Amino acid sequence: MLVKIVEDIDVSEAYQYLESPDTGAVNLFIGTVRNHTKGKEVVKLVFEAYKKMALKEMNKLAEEAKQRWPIEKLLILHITGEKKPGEAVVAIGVTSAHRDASFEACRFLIDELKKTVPIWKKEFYIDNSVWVNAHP
Amino acid sequence: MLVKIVEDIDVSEAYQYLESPDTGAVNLFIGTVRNHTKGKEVVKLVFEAYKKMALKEMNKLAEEAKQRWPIEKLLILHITGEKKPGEAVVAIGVTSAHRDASFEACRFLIDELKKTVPIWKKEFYIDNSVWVNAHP
Amino acid sequence: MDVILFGISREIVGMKKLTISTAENIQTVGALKQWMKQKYPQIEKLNSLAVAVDSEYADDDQTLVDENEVAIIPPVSGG
Amino acid sequence: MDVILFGISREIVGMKKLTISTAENIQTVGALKQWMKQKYPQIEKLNSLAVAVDSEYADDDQTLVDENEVAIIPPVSGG
Repeated sequence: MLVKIVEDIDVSEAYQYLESPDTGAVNLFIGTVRNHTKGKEVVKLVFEAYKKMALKEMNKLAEEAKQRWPIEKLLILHITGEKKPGEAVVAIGVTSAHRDASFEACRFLIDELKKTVPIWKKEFYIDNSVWVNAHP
Repeated sequence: MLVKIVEDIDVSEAYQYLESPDTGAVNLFIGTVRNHTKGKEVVKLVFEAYKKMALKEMNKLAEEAKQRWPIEKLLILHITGEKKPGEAVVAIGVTSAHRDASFEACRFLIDELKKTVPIWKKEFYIDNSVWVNAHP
Repeated sequence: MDVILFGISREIVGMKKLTISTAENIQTVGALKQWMKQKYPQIEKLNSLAVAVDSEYADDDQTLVDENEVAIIPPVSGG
Repeated sequence: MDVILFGISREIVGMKKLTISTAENIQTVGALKQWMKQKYPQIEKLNSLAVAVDSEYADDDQTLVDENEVAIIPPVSGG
């Protein structure tokens, strides 16, 4: 189980961690910065985390996933700092014997991460910036 | 859209193909050789394909997925030849604006690939070998 | 008519390609399946048996002509 | 009592940490939320407002003591 807040995500390293001769299925989800949102051009994103609590919440989700599915390896990486369009900001990976568990657990982890983990992103457009989700 | 039958799968190259500044979600499924199946130790797998038809069927699935989901990039790689436990034999990747489409299309593609694409695997144990799925 | 073989059907027949004489008078996909099962009884024991004509899955009533690329498709197991 | 701030709440307050005097007599999470909303009206406009005590989400009736690590959690947007 690898749960970390990092500066950059290396997908190749993430996959190396998830590889296993004991199991047959790896599902890997990567969230990246989009260059537009609601019709506006996005120049960059800046992520901020309450690191201690974010890691605690990420580990809770990992434990919950391991309770619910037969998981061989599990990875949650989230970046903080500034990212440009195309760059990875979150990686979730699940290795399991069969594909059902890897798909379902990976989906569960990214959905829950977005709900509970104290990380915030600010979107920078050409002319202004907004904290995502802050306002109705 | 990248649909290929290859000798080896490089996950890092696959991800590079799937990266896009226009979209926010990449789902990547990797199927690997398991070192055991039904309690027997697996030494290696050998994959054989009816290559021309397999590529046609893989492209049909890719087109169907693109009809059903808003997909930015799509990758289907399958190996032929001999693979050892831990090695990747299939990679499916879908890049889309939002994660629903990437998860669902990726799952659809691997499920259908296993049903229709003319590729066969022979499992080698220490003492014998079996064409998978051949017999009831 | 040439019939190409893969996986377990290749092993059962012991050849990568069968060249069936026109004297056998196989005119449809269904007839080819019947001929295969009679000639190679182990084919009957497979989970399923499909035939591809010009690299497309074909129904039993599809007509075969000499120019077709015909392949026997035993149960697939990719992925 | 120290209260740490992140994201939009850090920007609204203009500080990374607030040190609230004991004279304010804030004894519960709910009271802290009320105090924040009164002092910084823009906090009221957020989609949601949570408080973490010792890096765990806390209910409104949870008691606060000076030793707690208290954090304001505006709507999260990770991933």
